[in-house]
Amino acid sequence: IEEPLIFEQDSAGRTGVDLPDVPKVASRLGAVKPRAKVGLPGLAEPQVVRHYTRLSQKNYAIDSGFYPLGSCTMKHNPRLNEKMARLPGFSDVHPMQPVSTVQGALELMDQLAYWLKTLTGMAAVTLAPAAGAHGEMCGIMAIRAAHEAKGDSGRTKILVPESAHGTNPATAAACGYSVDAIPATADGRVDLEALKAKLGPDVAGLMLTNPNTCGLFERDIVAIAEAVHEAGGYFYCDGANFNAIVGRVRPADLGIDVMHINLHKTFSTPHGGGGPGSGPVVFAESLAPYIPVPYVTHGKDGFALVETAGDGLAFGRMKAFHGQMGMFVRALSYMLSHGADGLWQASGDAVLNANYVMARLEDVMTASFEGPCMHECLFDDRFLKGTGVTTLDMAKALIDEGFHPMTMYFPLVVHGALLIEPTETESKASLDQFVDALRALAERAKSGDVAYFQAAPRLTPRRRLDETAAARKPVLRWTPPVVAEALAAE
Amino acid sequence: IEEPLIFEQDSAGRTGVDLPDVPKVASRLGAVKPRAKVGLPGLAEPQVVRHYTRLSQKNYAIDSGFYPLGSCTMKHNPRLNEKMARLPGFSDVHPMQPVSTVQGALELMDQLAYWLKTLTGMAAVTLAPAAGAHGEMCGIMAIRAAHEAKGDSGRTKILVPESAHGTNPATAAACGYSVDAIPATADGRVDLEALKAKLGPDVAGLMLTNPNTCGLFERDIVAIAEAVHEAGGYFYCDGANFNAIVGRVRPADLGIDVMHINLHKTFSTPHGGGGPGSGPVVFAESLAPYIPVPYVTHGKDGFALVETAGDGLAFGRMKAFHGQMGMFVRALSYMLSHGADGLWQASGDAVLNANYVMARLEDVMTASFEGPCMHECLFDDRFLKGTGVTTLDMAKALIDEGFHPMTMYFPLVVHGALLIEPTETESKASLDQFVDALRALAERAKSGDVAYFQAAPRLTPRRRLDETAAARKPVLRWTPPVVAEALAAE
Amino acid sequence: MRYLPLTEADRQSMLEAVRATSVEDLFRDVPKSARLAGPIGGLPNHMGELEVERLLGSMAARNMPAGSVPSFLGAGAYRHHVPATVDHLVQRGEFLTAYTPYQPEVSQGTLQVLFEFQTQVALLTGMDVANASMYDGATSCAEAVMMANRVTRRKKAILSGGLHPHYRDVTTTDARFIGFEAVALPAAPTGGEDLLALVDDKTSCVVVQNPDVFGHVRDYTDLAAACQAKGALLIVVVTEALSLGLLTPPGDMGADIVAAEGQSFGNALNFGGPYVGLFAVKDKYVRQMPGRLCGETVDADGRRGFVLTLSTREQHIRREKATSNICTNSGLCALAFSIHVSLLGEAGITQLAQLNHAKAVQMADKLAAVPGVEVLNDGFFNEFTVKLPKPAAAVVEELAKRRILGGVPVSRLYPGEMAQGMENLLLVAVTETNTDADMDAFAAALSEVLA
Amino acid sequence: MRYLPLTEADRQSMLEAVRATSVEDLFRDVPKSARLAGPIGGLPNHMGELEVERLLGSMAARNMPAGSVPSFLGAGAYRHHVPATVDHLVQRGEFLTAYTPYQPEVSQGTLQVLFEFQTQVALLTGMDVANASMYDGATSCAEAVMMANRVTRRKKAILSGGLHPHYRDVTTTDARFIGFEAVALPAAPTGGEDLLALVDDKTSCVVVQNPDVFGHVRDYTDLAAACQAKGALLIVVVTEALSLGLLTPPGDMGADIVAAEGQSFGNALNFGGPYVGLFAVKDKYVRQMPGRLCGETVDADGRRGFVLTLSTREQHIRREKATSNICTNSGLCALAFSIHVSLLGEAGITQLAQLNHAKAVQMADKLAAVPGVEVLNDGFFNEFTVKLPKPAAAVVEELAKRRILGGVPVSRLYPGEMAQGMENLLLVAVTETNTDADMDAFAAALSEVLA
Repeated sequence: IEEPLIFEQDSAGRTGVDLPDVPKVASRLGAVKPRAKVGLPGLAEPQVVRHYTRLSQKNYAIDSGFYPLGSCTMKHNPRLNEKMARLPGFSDVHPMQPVSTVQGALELMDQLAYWLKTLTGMAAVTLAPAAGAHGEMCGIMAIRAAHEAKGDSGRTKILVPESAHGTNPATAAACGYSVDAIPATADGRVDLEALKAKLGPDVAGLMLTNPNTCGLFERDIVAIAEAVHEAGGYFYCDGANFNAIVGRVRPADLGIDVMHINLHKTFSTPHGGGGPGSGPVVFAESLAPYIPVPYVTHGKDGFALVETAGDGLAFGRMKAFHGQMGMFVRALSYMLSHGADGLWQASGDAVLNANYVMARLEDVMTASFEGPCMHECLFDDRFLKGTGVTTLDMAKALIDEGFHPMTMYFPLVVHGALLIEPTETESKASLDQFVDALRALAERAKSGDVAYFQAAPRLTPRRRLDETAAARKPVLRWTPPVVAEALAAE
Repeated sequence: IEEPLIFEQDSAGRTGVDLPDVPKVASRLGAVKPRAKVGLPGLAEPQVVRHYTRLSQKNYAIDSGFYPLGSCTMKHNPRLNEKMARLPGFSDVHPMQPVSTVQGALELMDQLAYWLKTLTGMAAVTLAPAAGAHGEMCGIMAIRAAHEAKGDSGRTKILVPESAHGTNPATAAACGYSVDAIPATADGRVDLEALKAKLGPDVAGLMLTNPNTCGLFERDIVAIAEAVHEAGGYFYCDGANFNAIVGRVRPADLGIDVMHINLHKTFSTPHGGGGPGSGPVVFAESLAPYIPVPYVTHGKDGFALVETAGDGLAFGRMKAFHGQMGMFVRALSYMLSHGADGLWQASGDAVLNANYVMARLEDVMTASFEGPCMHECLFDDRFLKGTGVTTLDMAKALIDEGFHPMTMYFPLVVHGALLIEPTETESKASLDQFVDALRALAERAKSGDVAYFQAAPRLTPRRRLDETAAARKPVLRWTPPVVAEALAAE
Repeated sequence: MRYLPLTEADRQSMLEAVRATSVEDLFRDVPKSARLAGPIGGLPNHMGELEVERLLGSMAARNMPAGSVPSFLGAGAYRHHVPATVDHLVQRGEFLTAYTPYQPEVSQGTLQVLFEFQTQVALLTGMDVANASMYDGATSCAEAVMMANRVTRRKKAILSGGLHPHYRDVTTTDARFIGFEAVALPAAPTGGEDLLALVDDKTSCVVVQNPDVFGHVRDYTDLAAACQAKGALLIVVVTEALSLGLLTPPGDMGADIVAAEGQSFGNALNFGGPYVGLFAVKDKYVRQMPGRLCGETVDADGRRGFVLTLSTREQHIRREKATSNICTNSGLCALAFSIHVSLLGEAGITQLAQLNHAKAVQMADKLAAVPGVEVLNDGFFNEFTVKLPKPAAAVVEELAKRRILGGVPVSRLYPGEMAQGMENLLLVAVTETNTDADMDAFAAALSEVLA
Repeated sequence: MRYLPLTEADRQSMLEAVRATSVEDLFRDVPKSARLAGPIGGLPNHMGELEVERLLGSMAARNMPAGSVPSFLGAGAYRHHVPATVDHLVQRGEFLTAYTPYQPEVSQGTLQVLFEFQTQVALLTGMDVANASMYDGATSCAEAVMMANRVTRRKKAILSGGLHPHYRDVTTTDARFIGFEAVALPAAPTGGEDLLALVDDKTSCVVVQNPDVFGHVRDYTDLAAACQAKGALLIVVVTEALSLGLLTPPGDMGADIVAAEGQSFGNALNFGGPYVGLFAVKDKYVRQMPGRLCGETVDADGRRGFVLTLSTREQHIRREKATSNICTNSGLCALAFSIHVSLLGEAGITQLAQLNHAKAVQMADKLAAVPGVEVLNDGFFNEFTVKLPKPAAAVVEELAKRRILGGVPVSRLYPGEMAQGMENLLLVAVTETNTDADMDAFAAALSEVLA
């Protein structure tokens, strides 16, 4: 059965809530008149429940199967974390309550900050950023603030490797920097010599992902850090891949100055179909003074909140209120559940799982670089050469086998990339099932059955969707049929 | 992807919980040794979440679509009720806490009792029975107790109409009564004259469902009650179909002495794939003294619990503790949400929906009796005559249209029954969709496309299952492969 | 009304379709005298969610949640920690709002769960097969007796004095109305009853409990053999299912039927219900077993699938000849049980059971150190009986005033005269949810109350 | 570890398959000096669920939940009643544990939700189109300004003194680092600012709020026309989305961009986040809009379906040329918003908005009756400003001791010198969750504190 839009289920006057009668008082709206109509549809509660239940059934999710999206860390989302975030002491607290009434909330933020600093070896942390890209913005702002504080205004450039997440150049550009790309070496790492050649007094810093988006650890990272520092720049690390090393390697020990952490990747707060995320940023001593407000301090009467930048080096707000508190609770719940021993094991298993998938596939697919890989493994489309089957086709065919596709066509440094991140919460049986399916598809592709791939997926609520048509004449909202007809007639 | 049994996902030593270390103390188990092994499989939490999520996706449910099961009242299950039942003040209270610490729980039971008595017009209620059939048992016990108290030991028979739910004769028989069936008239009601002919000093009582299982109101019910009473018997009403009249007709006003109420039908506590139910029983003055313990009273220090039958007319426990408290909370939440005005509207809409379905189908299917029906409408298989398609085939074909089948082959008084209960929580659009699907199937059956029906369902996780084989050599549990092989070799 | 999707316009058009002038007109078969003219009197009108939450919330607030204070209550209902995963999965609409799986093609989820549940129960109890659950442990016990009556064609049950008195009551209630004999021995707080002496050629079964209601752990191996030699069945009741993670299971002792309460796994205290009765038997008795059963089979394409089976025992087919009148099980509670047991697994259940036992040993030592308090048990699992120097009911009230739920007084279970000689006895249960601080607080408060 | 499915045996066999001697061996590319030898120091080892619940539960217990006391806090975050259905559906694993819907064939659920969300936001704001959500209202506001800069190719934004100071801060932070001018007017508790006078040919936009941070309801129709005449855009900020159920929407006033906070629908207070930013524009600006967009299309069989679209604006395609660096939205919060709005529907949202307003009127009258208290607003929706005879921050602390959360002192929003002259001002918000008893308790306590 097809599920219509809520707007197509409308009946006038129907509602899914019951409210008390409105007290009879003279309205006091001032200059503005009450609006005549919003135009929302009326549904009863049973219809609403069924609508969203049915829609949910059209989604693939971690709960329903393996989700090997590279660079996304789609690991298990424990329900304990959801339960903790819903404790009224966390969920039903207003951000502007007197601080005397929210000491537990501030303690939680302080604890989370302690864990993040300890795990990264860093000196300071801000919890404010709402997502990874927001964290990047925060980090680059701090770099700019630091240069400004030193009166160093000639640094207009940020270096970014070719393999970077798209957010890296976008962030640097948004903050008014020009972006200079650094090429990769044949073994999938940053070309240290090329980097050194670009370093100079015009470089504000380097944005690097480590482990990088090829799933490899940047072997020269300490030398890279030294070179950047020597040139007077700062070293920003994109922490999206922190899951590979969390609890085993402290980014501070690699010479990193600033790094964001995706709580929704490494620390398992749910992705939720696209958010909300949470992107705390950790800072080495070098950048520690340059953080946004608000932040928590230990005052004489317990915890206190610094809510204004004042005359210090801290800078202003990045969002309303104090950060993604709901995500902080979930992340700390995850951290406490794992502990030091559990995180050690988790990153180890994440890396082992990725290497296992790589090892089991390398004879039928083409691994882009030699291992060991870290938490994800990268293939390119050389194995499909001459078959007429594309990376996209492989991915869509995988859907019919019951799996979510891996990340496709990223990173850009290899052709037709297939980036697979199993995470530590998949069992060996699940990996074997996935590998077997992929092997069978690779064989099938080589056998010349192009038609099969081009028609995939077959078993989904929808088959391949026309994305070009969607972008050419965008339909971004429902329009009442009469209006829609009138528009069409125009 | 097929979902294996948990036993097939076992890995030794793996677990889905983390527990603190066991304090080192000398064990004090007495005469018994610790067991060596249970034999349970080891799964990690992510696997367990995925297992049950995937299994759930193989179920049809009210939340996913229309569930027109006759006599089952598959109405919307509000989430508010689930939330209320999980308030720690209800869910985390031990049944044997001092009554001074559970006054709110007793108050809730008292309030629920008040609503049930008010809605039925009855004098007393017991909340103890765990389900409808358990309530029937309770009612028949009360009837036996009442006759015993009067020293009337000659009443060995219970009269039960042919159309009764199977539980009715089973209950009467379980309580040591012989069961005498009463035939139906051509218009689907109890044959009053036949009933009168069977009444006599050997009849302990009558068990009748009203509205009856043909979806019809027993027009002669007052005369029936009078006749039963005149003969010295008691009138038990099966309350499974109370949804048709709740808030509009009080069973006491019909002459009924005792009736059970399915909280999981009329008052929307969830069916949960087969339970738990809750079957409170209401009693007229005539039987009010004959109730089981425990029950709530108003004591001088608030509410009190009577937990022992003592020397009175009350009789002993029917289950451990005080009844299905979790269901009481949900039912009262439902009642408060509806109120007197909402229940009036709900039973009206339930009846209107059923009549609408009947009206829209009667030209293509064969309604068994003339309307108006109450909350459900009954068809028989005359419209399939000569098509080779059976009631079962129709039901299975309906599954492929996205609907749960109606109740089939019940009641027994018509041939190849199809009993449809839409409930009040379905929209007109949903009924229209269902009716259209059924009309199309009826046309298709008449067009001679038997093969289509016999192969249905096609779109389900499993196609038709071999129930005969299952019963012939029952396999009721998983057995480890080595054991299973050994058994097969025998 | 938020739950009712029909609008006034819908109603009007539908009334036309059914050729009625009003909804009231559709009720014309109801005798006029019994038809209310409008919404029933004596009840309030509908309330919004917020108002319902306020009203029920205020009732909930007048209870003392066991988890909000140190709590040591057992006696057939145990406060264990239930992982968050359990309730999350139980609330999925596909489980919560499905009916009994009579249409197997669209119910494979519920059916596979039941098949797995049956296997888990069989493994835990050490029996061959189990059914898909009963209302609770007490009704499970009564049904076991009736089943023994059917199997042996005898009509006398011997109930041990160690059997939980509620279970005894439910069985004797059935005995009275259904017509069989139930010989209930007096409470045996220190054991020593000779059950076998009562078994004669009219005896269908002997019902014992392990650990018994006073917490004593027993070995019934010899009793089982002796009963069976006399043509009677041994029914073993278990009220704390977690004990099956540590103790020799009834099946290994030779039990014919196990009737147990499964609440300890996955289910909250809920003030006594809903709970989940477990019922397991030897293979040869399968067709005499009451309740629902799920079995394995194949579908039209030959793939493994599951169905409800052996329904010819059941009321909806057999009517007055059914093995029992039961037609629901405790589906959702069984699901919660099954998920919790799946999470625990072999390693978890063993450790959890050991943890409970070790904590109970610690608590027993702490209480034994309180002047005037005596622990009656030699062997126990996570619950034991202490003898106080004063009536236990009053002590428990005093403890409640100090915000400690200090166990179940035996007199609460044996009301009136039956409690004679047991007034000073207190049942104390300890689980993984009790911290060291809880235990110390209890011992200290008890010292204070007894001082 | 309950979350890790690999067993030691698995690890051994997998290490063989990858030809490594140990897991550590796989980390050989990490400089040896940076490799920890074992679990990191300074952190505890893993805890079970029960222990985590205890620890976090004790932190939660050190806060005062707004719902546990009479609470009148607003200032950009509002405590509304969220129907139980909302959270139930949001927690379904298929929504909760899905990624951004980049694979539309297996994400039609999330995509249809976003399409419906966009439509709801467009309807509520009175705008042509909306995106699939932003981080929160404040970042939405800043992005609106940057979008106006792109559209007009100008670089100066005028921020009204009625704009929420957090929104102003976020915008000025961006201005500092990203490089544009943001002229922020001083706080205007009684209005009266002349925004238009500041608009020149460098001005990209004027940012106003409705109701403004002091609760005043404004009509910006004339301002919109005047701005547009000068080539600048009018951005209207809304921090209480429920007001859109009652007030003339910004779209009807001629706004070019609406940036709003959607927390009021479906989302708990959560101590400030996560919330959901709303972002709606006129049709002609669609391709300049930041953030994710869902559009309608057809699949290979011609059936209607939904995809993310216009991604050439986005960072994952455009990299340094993207409209913004944003790559998440507030998916789950948007889902909660959408479900709540669906439940309310046209009738519900109107009544809820009226209810909020009427209660606020009642509260304003009750407070005005307290000696020394003055209500500053003529017009307001559900929040207004009162002037006390004492500094509001101290009064609020006193009220908190009496277990009343009596509003947000204006000095909390304008720290330090900025608060000058506003120390005695208090923002008071009233919603459907406030009972008559709450309101009376607040007025009585305030009388007491001020006496």
